[in-house]
Formats: sequence, structure tokens, C-alpha cells
Amino acid sequence: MSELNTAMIERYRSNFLKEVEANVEEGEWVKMCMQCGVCSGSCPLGKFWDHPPQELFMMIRANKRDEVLSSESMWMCTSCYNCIVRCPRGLPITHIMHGLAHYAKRLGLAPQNQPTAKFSQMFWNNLVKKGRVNELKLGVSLYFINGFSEGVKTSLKMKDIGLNMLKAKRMNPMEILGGHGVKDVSGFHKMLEKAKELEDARIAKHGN
Amino acid sequence: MAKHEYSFYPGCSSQKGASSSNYLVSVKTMCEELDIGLTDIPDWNCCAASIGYSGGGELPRLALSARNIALSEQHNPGKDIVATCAACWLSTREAQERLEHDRQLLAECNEALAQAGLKLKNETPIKHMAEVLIQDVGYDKIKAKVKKPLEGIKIAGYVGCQTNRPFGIAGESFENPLYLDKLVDTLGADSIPGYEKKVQCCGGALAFSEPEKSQDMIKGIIEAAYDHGADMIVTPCPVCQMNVEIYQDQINLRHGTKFKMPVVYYSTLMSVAFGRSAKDAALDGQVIPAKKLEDIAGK
Amino acid sequence: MTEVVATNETILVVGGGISGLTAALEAAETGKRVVLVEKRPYLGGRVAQLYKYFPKLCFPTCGLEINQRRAKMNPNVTVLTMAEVTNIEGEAGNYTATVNLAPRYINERCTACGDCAKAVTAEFDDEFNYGLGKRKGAYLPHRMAHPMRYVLDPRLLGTPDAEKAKAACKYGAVDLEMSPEQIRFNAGAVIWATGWKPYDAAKIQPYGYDRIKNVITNVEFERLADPSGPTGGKILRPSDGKEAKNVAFIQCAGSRDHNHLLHCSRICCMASLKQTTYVSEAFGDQADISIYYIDIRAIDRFEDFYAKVKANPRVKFIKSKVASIVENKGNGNPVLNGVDTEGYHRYANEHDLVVLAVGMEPSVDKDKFPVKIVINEEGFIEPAPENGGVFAAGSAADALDVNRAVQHATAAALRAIQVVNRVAGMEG
Amino acid sequence: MADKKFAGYICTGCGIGERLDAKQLVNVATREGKMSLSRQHPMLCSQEGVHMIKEDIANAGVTHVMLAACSRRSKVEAFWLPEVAMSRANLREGVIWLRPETDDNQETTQEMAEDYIRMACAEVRFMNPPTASGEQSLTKRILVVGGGITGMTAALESAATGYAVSLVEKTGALGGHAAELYKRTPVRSPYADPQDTGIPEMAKRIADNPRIQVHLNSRVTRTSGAPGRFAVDITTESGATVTENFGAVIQASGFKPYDAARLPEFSYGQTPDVVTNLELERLAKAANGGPIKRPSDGKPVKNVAFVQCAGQRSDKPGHLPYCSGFCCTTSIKQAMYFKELNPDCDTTVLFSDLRTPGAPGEDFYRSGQQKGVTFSKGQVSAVVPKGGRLEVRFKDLILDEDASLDCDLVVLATGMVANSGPDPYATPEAAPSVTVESILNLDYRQGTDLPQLKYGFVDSHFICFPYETRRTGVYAAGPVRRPMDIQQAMDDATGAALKAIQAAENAARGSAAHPRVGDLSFPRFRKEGCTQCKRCTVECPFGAINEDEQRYPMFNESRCRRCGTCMGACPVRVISFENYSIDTVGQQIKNVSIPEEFENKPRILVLACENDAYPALDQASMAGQEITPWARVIPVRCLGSVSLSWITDSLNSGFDGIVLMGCRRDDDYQCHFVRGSAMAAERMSKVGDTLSSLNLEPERVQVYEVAITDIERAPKLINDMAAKVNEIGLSPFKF
Repeated sequence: MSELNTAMIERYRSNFLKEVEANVEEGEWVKMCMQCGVCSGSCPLGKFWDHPPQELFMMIRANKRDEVLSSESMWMCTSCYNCIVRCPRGLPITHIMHGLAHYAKRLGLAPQNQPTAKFSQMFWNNLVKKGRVNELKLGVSLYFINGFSEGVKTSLKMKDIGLNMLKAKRMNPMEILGGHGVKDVSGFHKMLEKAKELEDARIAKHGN
Repeated sequence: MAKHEYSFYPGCSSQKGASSSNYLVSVKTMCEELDIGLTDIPDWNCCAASIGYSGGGELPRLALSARNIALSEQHNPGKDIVATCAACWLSTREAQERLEHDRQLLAECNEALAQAGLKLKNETPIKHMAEVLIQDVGYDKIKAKVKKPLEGIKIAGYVGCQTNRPFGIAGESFENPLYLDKLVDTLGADSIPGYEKKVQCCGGALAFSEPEKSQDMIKGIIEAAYDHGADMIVTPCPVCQMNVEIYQDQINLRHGTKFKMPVVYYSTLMSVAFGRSAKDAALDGQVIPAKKLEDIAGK
Repeated sequence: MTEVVATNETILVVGGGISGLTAALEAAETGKRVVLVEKRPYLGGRVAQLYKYFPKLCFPTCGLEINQRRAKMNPNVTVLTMAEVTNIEGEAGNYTATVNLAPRYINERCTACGDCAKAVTAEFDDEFNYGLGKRKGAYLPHRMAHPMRYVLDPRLLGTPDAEKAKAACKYGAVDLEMSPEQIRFNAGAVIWATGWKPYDAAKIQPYGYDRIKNVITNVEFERLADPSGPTGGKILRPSDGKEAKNVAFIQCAGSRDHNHLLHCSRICCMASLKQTTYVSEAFGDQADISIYYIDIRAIDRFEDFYAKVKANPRVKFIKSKVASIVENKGNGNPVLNGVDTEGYHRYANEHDLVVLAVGMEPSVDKDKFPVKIVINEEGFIEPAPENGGVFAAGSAADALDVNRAVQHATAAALRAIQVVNRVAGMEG
Repeated sequence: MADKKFAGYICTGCGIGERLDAKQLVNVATREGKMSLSRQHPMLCSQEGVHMIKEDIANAGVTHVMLAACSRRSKVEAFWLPEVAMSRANLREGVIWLRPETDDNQETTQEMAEDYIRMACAEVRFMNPPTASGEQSLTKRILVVGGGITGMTAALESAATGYAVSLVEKTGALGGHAAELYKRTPVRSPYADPQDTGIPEMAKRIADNPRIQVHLNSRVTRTSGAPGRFAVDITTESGATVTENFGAVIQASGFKPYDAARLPEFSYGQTPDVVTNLELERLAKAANGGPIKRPSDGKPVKNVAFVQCAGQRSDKPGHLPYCSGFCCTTSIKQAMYFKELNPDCDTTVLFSDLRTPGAPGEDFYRSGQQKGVTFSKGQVSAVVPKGGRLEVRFKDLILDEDASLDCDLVVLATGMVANSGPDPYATPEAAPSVTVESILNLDYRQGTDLPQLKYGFVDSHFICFPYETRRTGVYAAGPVRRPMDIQQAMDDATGAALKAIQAAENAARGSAAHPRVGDLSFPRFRKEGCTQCKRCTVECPFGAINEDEQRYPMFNESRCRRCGTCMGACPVRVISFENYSIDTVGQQIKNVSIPEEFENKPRILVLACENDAYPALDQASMAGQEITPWARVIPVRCLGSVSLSWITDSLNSGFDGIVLMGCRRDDDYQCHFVRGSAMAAERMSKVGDTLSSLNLEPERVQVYEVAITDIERAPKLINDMAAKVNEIGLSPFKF
């Protein structure tokens, strides 16, 4: 449990909804849900959600903080936007799901070994490094997502695909050394650090 | 000076040796033919493709797109931004709208951009290449360019998610968009307007983290195409293209299916129909070769 | 040339549906002169197309008979059909209305003998049945149409059918030379009762109304159940004419939805509850009925009716906005996908027929309303003092059921009378 | 009345001329129908045709017209000749369209037509163009009973229309429950925030209005008379009584709040921190701008729960079975009070169905969510006081689990109970245990107050005619009629005001009220013949008939709806109308020619309600249905007006079967005169004795409920009778 987490618990006590409204991307929309469930029914991976979006919203109102933040559900979002376009109240559900996932990660409550949680983090780290995604490194690190031996298996399993892509010149082994990136890396990094700093501050402010 | 000029946002996957480098090749060919001029946004960066959210908070992710828009406004002033990748287009356009409606975020964003010596005016229209083709160029001009009609090829138009929702192409519905079918018809091939899976999700980035779950959906997409007797699938989205094309062997392994369904970009179709070589159309970039297109290109 | 005798003490009523008809009659029976303008060739509006009313399950044509008799027997009422108000000038107590009259091509000599209809061959979609059936090119809109006068479809003009119709009429009632007219007359006050139209179901894309044959609307279902409707009252589904015993009702189809109608249309819950009785009556224990809802809005005494339907073991209630409908290619059945939010139960339910409880879209034309008026976000006319002597009645003011619309129209009649009484010097 | 001149006009249009021997019809009209003038015309409804008739009226002094053409429902405007008495023989819808066009049917079809000519001639001979009795008084003053927002609106709207008003309020001030509200729900877009009730302004407008006279601390202690001439005693608490005259009455007696003491499960009465929605309004008012405080300890409320449908929509004893309609928006409004006055207060609305209809409702719901009101679909089982706080126990229907909410104030969304007087027709078991006080003290033979529809509400039972109560000229408005919110109550009051004004105006003209507005006829009776059996006074569906000092019926014509139920009830046939009487129908029956037995041509009398059954038969003919040539159909105003004498006479004169067609008469009755159809059915149940006394088979007389949509069924019922007659044989009473 991170300090921020304990701070937040302190701060919001009985009102998880307020916490979400203040700290989660598009969180102020949660209260507008009227429990019609069209989002839950529209999700392509719906059947894998322990708690579909509309239920998560109800749980937030019902102060089920841990259940919500430690849930795998929002990590199932494929960003297909079906829920957004169908929601009769115009809730940006996809973003709220991303926001909840991020907030859970930020508080250290996201489920361990959640593959999408990990991949999403890798993707971010990968792009932050040079400003552009290095698909090969991303791929490789993805294979070793669950440790070395697992990784070898996966990479064997995936090697055909790798070879196919290689043949099609849609994968470049040279990427492993360097590869694409933005020229103004330092400016890029400064920008991201600043953005992170501002956001952390905003949220930390709520925490105490 | 080309007829239509745009500030181009290619996106990571289109880079040399990247997963949709073939897309870029065919797009370039297509644009030459249609007199569309593309000037890259200098030093553009990744958009986080609606998957970076675990590590990246909202503001940093917005900053990514803000940087691209700002660069475009600075170096390609007056030019609409056009993206070929659905995720790039969506992230950028969403960022633009979010920042337009949230003053505080905009302020913070500019504070961050300042670190890179940039400022966001946020006044540039952001388009997907499909919008350019349909709204700026138009079917008629495309039809006029067709030298080798793609006769006898039945093509399932797979629009996918992010080119279609939440913005989509003006006048098209989220559930049953028809522009790919119109395009296919325009190029002389046979479309399948009733293709049920045309907006089915392929799993997107979760194809990596949740392969089984995603491949089940991909299976449905391919099956439906076969059911309609399709020779190939066409898509406007790199993620869709990759997911639907490259996992077919694995799906065959898992389900005992015999999928070998080529999945091509609209730009590839057009390049071939416009009479360009297999190379210009990036047919060599197919993991599953599109034989029927190669034949036409070879003629 | 159509002559209308009207003064500043005359009340102009726009719309001849239940609200307009009521407002006109109540004012006329209070001794006021009324001109009633209706766009369709007959009075009665939407209710004439309903099979039964909730909660009594009585027949709208029963009240229509009384109202039409009241109109026929009251010299204070002038009825203009196929007429539209295009402009209104002036202010309360002194308006001048401009009305366009579309040619009916059949004049007042018509005896409704039906010879013209027998003579013509061309058929067109029957508007009265929402296009579920066909009607002749010369036709009586429905058996209780008032005025009881045939109509000649303009699409017949220039075809041999037109001449056949003319030849068939012994009374010189068919007049192919008839042309559009524009008339102007005075009015002291205006009652706007243009009612509502069913929301265009095709716009609700996930439900595939435009792609799936066995997805229909609640207003169409009324015609299916009506013995004088296209199926003679049998509940047969469009795709294959098979009896539809397993019927799903989808509430808020277009209502309470920022993508469509922002407002709650109020009547749809009761309408669907009512329509479940059509299905039960037709198939008894074989009926299998599901209602997908967000909230069941059976307000005041209507609760009794809700309780009665709930007691029917053949009716299931599922709290869920259906996410999407796909067609089972094999049997044409619509398959509904969604989540029952009471306890999170995922479903993919197959039904013979799906009835979309589409909402009420006000027929008030925001953009070219003929006079200064205050219209709210939803498109309904607001009770605003700025409206002067123009008063909304019924569903032009809000989504109302018949009973409330009639109440509201009666009130509107009084407000109009107050204006013309002031003109008459009986000032209030 | 000048001497009568009868004229018959036979139209040969619409195929009548082709299908029938028109010459012969003219002969029948002249010879048998005794028309002093008989003409035929190829298109009687044309200007030329009508002109011909008008000429005869103007020049030949025609006073009585028999039209043989289409149905009396057709071409009404064309044949609009109010100055003469008119009967119509239905040769088109009633004969040729219902009969197959074949030679072997020609004879019977012609006979049918000739009979209808005879019948129409006979009818018109006994009709007179009605003229007002001259009994009318011209009082147009409106009485409004109840000074709540409904009554205030009714008074202001009536006055604004130019009518004088007396407003009677039992308490010492106007405003009723609305005056107790802190604010009301919004009436103008965007329907986002509560607004002021406007009661003080209304009260001032009333005080300033010279047309409105207000009686505070007063009740109506006696209401006698009829529309146009009501005499009403208004008595103050001190007992002082004034008598005023009125043209019509509006009852706006409003509602009583549901007694929450019946909800122990919610601890109402056990702790002051559980309040009803009405009590919460007082708390909000008392807070005057500051935070709303807990009654128990005066601390600002930090966490409040609203329990919807408290004691409503429930079949538990003592609960209200209905939904009061206003409570959902009221709770949202009250939750907004807290957001406004106690900004950091948590507000939760626990509901089963949230009922916020229309644009105003749904906008207001969204606005509530926008303001942070939490809505949970939950079934509340109990409210339990715990150490100065309250635990609300409920089943969370979405999360499907038992849950509880810890708050410091609970608001019960309790409903409305109609504040109506005793129901004149309450069955002993249905009658309330506690005796309710009369509101109107009507001096009527049939009870002191408005009849009730259900649950004490005095609503109309007609969907198309919401104001048609069973006491002419007395209109209910507001929550006494049906549970409703302020906006609806104000619209309702305005509508009721129109009906009241209309009733007074029509009474003054001597014209009937709905559904026969314009009818100047009225019931007359031959006192000498009256046996004072009181059936008319008991059976009148509208309580129109009182008894005078000598116990004779007193008709109060402006209360009368002209349905003729009294006429049908009268065993000695002394009641009649100018244009509708025992004779106008009886003579039609007598003039049907009854063929000799050997001809084997039965006759079937059909008495059909003109509102539903007759139109159904008209439509049947348009739909190409067939009907037996033996039938002779006579439209009646209401089955309630059918006199047993018509039945016995027709049986005696050799009719073989009788079919009576009236409207649905159960709880969901569709009879436009409410009880007429039911009365007829009751009377006809005794017709068996008549039949057996004549020793005829009981099957020869059938009473049916027929709806206007029974286009196939109506003819079938008649044809069934023909088959039945065929089976049991002709009546022996042929002479």
C-alpha cells in the first residue's frame, strides 16, 4: 500500500465517489450513470469483466473502493469505444476505465501480474525512452513478461510470426540497437516530466 | 504543388521496418496518384495509442498529442493534420477536443510544452486519410483514376473500431459504415455491405496481453468474411491489419481452422487499381500474400 | 376558392389530433368560433391509428366517434383538412394566419360511395398503417375518416388511373384541375396542437430497424394488433408472416438518450405494458413476453395496470438497455445482446419479434415556426408569456398521454378564450 | 307550434336508385308514411338536393323532414336543418351495402328499404324540433371549493375569462399545501433548479381581483339546484351562512398527506429525524437560507436518505396501491435543497423505479445527478435508529446484496390521499370505516358528493373526456381527481375552469352538456300518469332527478345529459323528449310490416346504441359484411333509454327475435352515459318473465356488449339471431 493510497483513504473516508471525481480521468462523469447497462452489454470482452462499467460505477457510489481499484475489469478495456457511442448519458466510459486503471496503478492497488497492466506499462516506458515506440524491444520484452523461461517458450511460440514479419520487412532486427526516436529527446523528456510533475502535484494536493 | 496539401502524422508503426511500413509505402503511392501532398510533422512523437495509460497519466498522454499538434502548427502552418493510423488520428483528435473543453488541462499542457519550447494554438483540423479520400478527393476522382478495375475480387470491408468510433466518418453509422464498401465498388471489386463483423473489435493492443481472448474475436472476423465468400479483407487501420493477418497460423493451430485470408490496406487496393506495381502497392509487405492483387498488378 | 369566415374573436386551432380536436370542440361548445386546420386529409391524428388505449383497453375510435359527431353538429367549427399554417402575423387579439391548402382532387360532392377506388389500379404504401399495407391511389384514409371524403393521390395525376377515377364518379366529385390554394384569415388567438411523430427508429443503429425485418416499432405494432389493420389483427411478423409469440419490447428506444431524444416520452412504458396484453390475448400460455427497461414509469393509477401485467407469468421484466440486436440468419429471429443490471446477468436472447418502444418527437418545427415562440431544448413549446396569444396544447407542449393531452388542450382552450373575450370587451 | 307539414325525400344516389325501386319507395312514403310531400333526387346531399329541401321548407311550409339516403352519420353538415324535425332512413349503409346484389335477394332487400321508409316516416311524425324550456336561469358565477393552488388557479383563470368567482377555503388562508413548500420543481427549461412557489403573488392577485370573492374559514354546507342555478350555502366557522347562486362548481379540495404513522418499519414517530417529504419542506423553510438542521439535536444535516414509494405502490394493508406521481421529482428537488443549503451533505435517493416523465422530469433528474445527488435502485426494508443516527437497511438491486446506509436524516417520500367526500355509490364493504365529511353537501337524490372512480379519487373514467364527472356542472380539479404535481394541478384547474364556464353557458342556453351539447330537448313527463315509483330518480346516471314535495320526480333539466335512461326506466311511459320518445321508437317498431306466417319471413328487431354499435354496423357495411334481410335496426341514444314496452310491443306484434346492442358495462365501462348500458342489462334480465308469460323462448331476446370495433361481430350477432329463429321457428304472434 502506497503512502498516497493511505493519504487518499484518510482524505475521502466514506466517499469514494468524491475521490474518483477529483482524481480519475473523466471521473466527474460517474455520477451521471443511470444504470441502464448498455455499456456492459456493448463491450467486446464483456464476458471477462468481473464488474462491467455500469456496475463499477454503482460500486464507486457504494464505496467499494478496494474492490474497484484492485479489480482486473477495467484492464479488459480494448478501447473499442462501443460503450461511449451508445451511452445514453454521454459518459466517456473508455476514458473512465483508463483513468481508473491508471489511478489503481498509481496507488499501487492494480492487480499483480495483470498482463495488460504490465504491457501498458512497458508500452509507456518504451515510448517515453525515445519518443517513439520500438516495436522489436516492445515485442521482446513482452515475451519475457513472465520471466526468462516463460519468455523463451513464448518467443519460440511467436518466432514464426517474427520470421513472417521479418520476411515482409515489417520487423527490423537492427531496431534492437537504437532504432527510431525523436530528435529533441531532451525537450521531449522535459515536457513529460513537467506534465507528470503537474499532475502528481494536483493529485497529491488532494491526498493531504 | 499538389492539389491537396496536408501535414502528415505517419505514426510509429509506419516507420521503416515497423509493423505497418507497408501501409506507408502504399499510402505514398496512392497520394502520388491522387495528387495529395504530405509534409511530415517534423520530429513527431508517439501518441500512446490508448494503451499507455498504465504508466502515463492523463496529462502526460495529452502532452504527447499536444506536442505533435504544436509542431504541426509551427512547421506546417495552415495545413490540416492527416493521419493514416486510426490510433494516431483518434488520440490526436481526442486530445484536441479535451484540451479545447478543459481550460485547466490546456494551461497545464502548455506549461509542459513550454519545456520543449512549444506552444499549442489547438486550431488545426485533424483528419484520417479516409476522410481526405471521401470528403476532399471524392469517389468520382478516385474512380477516374482506376486503370485496372479489381474485377472479380470479393472484398470484405473491415472498418474496425477506432476509425469508426467515437468520431467515424461523417454521414456513416457506427454500426454499419459503408464507405469501405463504396470504395471497394469504386475500384471495380465486389463489396460485401452485409458483412456483420465490419465493426467488430480485434482486441487492439490486447492482442499482445490477452492473445487468446483477442484471437477468438479475430477468428470471428475472418470466419464471417469466409462465410460471405470474401477473397480478402480490406482495412483502414494498422492494428486491425496486423491483428487480423498475422495470427491466422496460431488460430489455425488452436482451432484447426484453415485460414489464409489476405488482409490489405485500402491504399494497397487503390495502388493496384491505379495500375501501379506490386512493389509500389507494398504487396511484398503481405504476410499472407494477396495473390489476386498480385495477378492484376502483374498484368 | 375556399371561404373562411373569421374575425379577431375567432380561435385558430392548428392540428386536428386528439388535442387540437378537443381544444376546438371545447372552445366551440363554449360558444366561440373556431377554425381547425389539419395537415392530414382527416381528423383524429395519431390516436386514430391506435388499436386500444391504456389502461382501460378501450377503443380510441369510440371517443373519436363522439368527437367527430360533436364537430359535425357544431356550426361554430370550421374544419380545413390537407391544410398547413405557413405564416401568422400580428399579436394577441389580432392575428392574420396564412394557410396553404393542398389539393385533394376530390371535392365536397363526394358521397364516399367508393366507385373511384374501385376504378383505379395503382396502389401505394398505406400511411395509415405506417406502410405495413397498401392502399388504392384513390382512397378513404380509414373507415371512420372525417371528413368522410375520398382522397386522390397526387401521384395518380397524368396517369390513366386519374381519368378512370374521374370517369367512375357519377357526382363530378373528382376534380383533377384542383390546384393548391393559399388563404388568409383573422384570429384572435392560436392553439398550437401539432402533436408528435414517432422517433425515426432507423437512427437507433444498434437495433438494426433498417436491417432486421423482425424489428418493428410500437406504433406499427398497434396496426398489427388492430383487426382493421394490415394483418386483420393477427400478430404476424414481417419476415415470414409467422405468428410472433415470443415478443420483446425495448423501452426508451430513442428516449432518455442524448444521442436521440433527451426527454422521457412518458407513454412508452404504458404502451408496452398494454401491448403485452395483445400478445397474451392472442397466444395465452404460449405467449412469451419480455420487457427490457430502465425504469417502468406507470404513474398514478396506471400502477394498477403495471401490477396486473407483472402478475402475468408470461411476462418477464429485465432492467437493461439492450446493447445491440443481431439477426439469426437461420430463422430471422432478432437476437438481443445486453446485461441485466439487476445483479449483472449477461444475455443473448432470441425472440420472434422485437417491438421498439420509440418515443415522441414533437412535430413542432423549430426552424420555420410561423410566429415568434419559445421552444425548449427538447423541441416542445414552453408556456412563455412571450408567446402572446399562441398557446400549445397536448404533445406540442410536452410528452403526454391521451388523457393528460386532453386535459392540457382543454386548459389551452380557456387561455385562448381569455384572449378573444378581451377582444370582445368581456375583458379579464 | 304551427301546423305540421311532413315531407319525405328519397335519394337515388350511391347505387340506391340502381338497387332499389325508388318509385315504390316514394309511394310507401306518401301512402303509408303519410308524407304530404314526397320527392326523389339523384344526389340529395348535393347543393341542388339540399336546395330543393330548403325551398320546400321556405315555400311549402315543410316542418318535418324524412330523409331516405345514407346513414344518419353521413353528410350531417350537408343536411344541417336545425329548424325542422328530421328523421333518416338508412338505405345505403343500412340496406344496399349490407345486402348482396343478386336477383334472388332483390325482393327482401326492397322490403327492407320500404320498412326503413315506414319507420323513418313514423319516427318523424312523432318528433318536434326541440326548443329550450325557458326554465333556464342566467347565473354564470363560478364557485370554487378549495383555496389551494388548484383552487386559486381555477379562480384566477375563470376571472381572467371574465367570470365572477367565489372561492371557498376552509382554513384561514389561501395556498394549501403548496404554501408550506420551500420551493417547487421548475416549470421552464432547462428545468434545472427548484423555483419559488409563487403562492404569495397568487394570493395577492386574488385579493386584488374585483371579480373574485374569497370566503376563508368557510365550508359549503348545502348545494342545491342545477347548472346555471346552483344555490349554495357557504357557512363560516362561526356558523354564519350566506347563500349564493352559481352557474357551475369546481371542486378543488386537494389531498391529505398519507399518514406516515402507518410506517413503523421506517421508525416514523419513533425518532424526529425520520420525516415525510412534506415535513422536510417545513424544515427547509425553517432553515431560512441556513443549513437544514436535524429536528432531534438541531445539528446541520450531513447525510440524508430519501426513501421513495414509502407506503405506496404496495399491497400491504394500510399502504397506498397507487403511485402518487410527484414524489420522485419532489425528492430530487429536496436533495437539491441540501446541495444548496448544506453544501457538503451527502444525499441518496433509494428508489425502485425513478419516475420523472417528459422533458421537465428527465431534465430535472439529470440536473439532480449533475448536482451530485446519488441514486440507488434499492428496496428499503427498515430504518433503524442507532446511537443518535439512522441506519437505512435496503436491498441494493443492482449490486444484488443487502446494504445499509448511515445517515442523520431520513425523508420518507409519502404519497397523496384524495380529500374527497363520501362516495354516493360506495358499497357497504367498500365504505371507509371512518365517516368522511362531505365537501359539497349536494342536495341530490343520489348522495352528497361526487362519485368516486377509485381509491377515493373523483376522476372521470373516460380517457377522451377527463372532466366528465357524473354530476353535471360540477368539475373536480387537482389532486382530488388524481394524484398530481403542482404544474399538472394548475393545468387541470384551468381545464376545469373552462368546463365550468361552458356548463354555465350551455345551461343558460338550455343546451345539454357533454356528449350532447347543442341538444335543446329535455325530459318532459305527464305528472298525471306518474306512479311515483322513483325508478327514474334512482336510475339516472347523473343524479339529475330529485323529488318534489309531493314526491314527484323533479328533473333539473340542466343536470340532464339527455341519455333517456329515465325514459327507459319508467314503467308507465310518462317521460319523453321532443326529439326522442317512447313513440319515436315505438312507432317505428309498429310500422315495420310483419309478413304473414306462411311467407316465412322473420323479423328481427335490433336496438343499437348510436355511439358504438350503430357506427360498427355502418363500418361493417363499408367493409362489405352481410346482414340478414330480416333485421330492422333502430339506433337508440343509449341502451339505457330502451323501454321494456318496446320489447313487449314488438314481441306482441310478431317480431321473432330482438337483439339489443349496448356498450361495455363492467368496471371499464365504455357507456357514454356511464350506467345506461348496465341499467338496460339489469332490466332485460327480467324480460324472461315477459317472454314466459307470452310463452316464447327466452333465446328470442339477446343483450350484447358491442364495441365500435366489432365490425365483423356486430353483423354476426344479428345473423346468429336469424339462425336461432330459423331453428326455433317463427313467433306465433303474427296476425
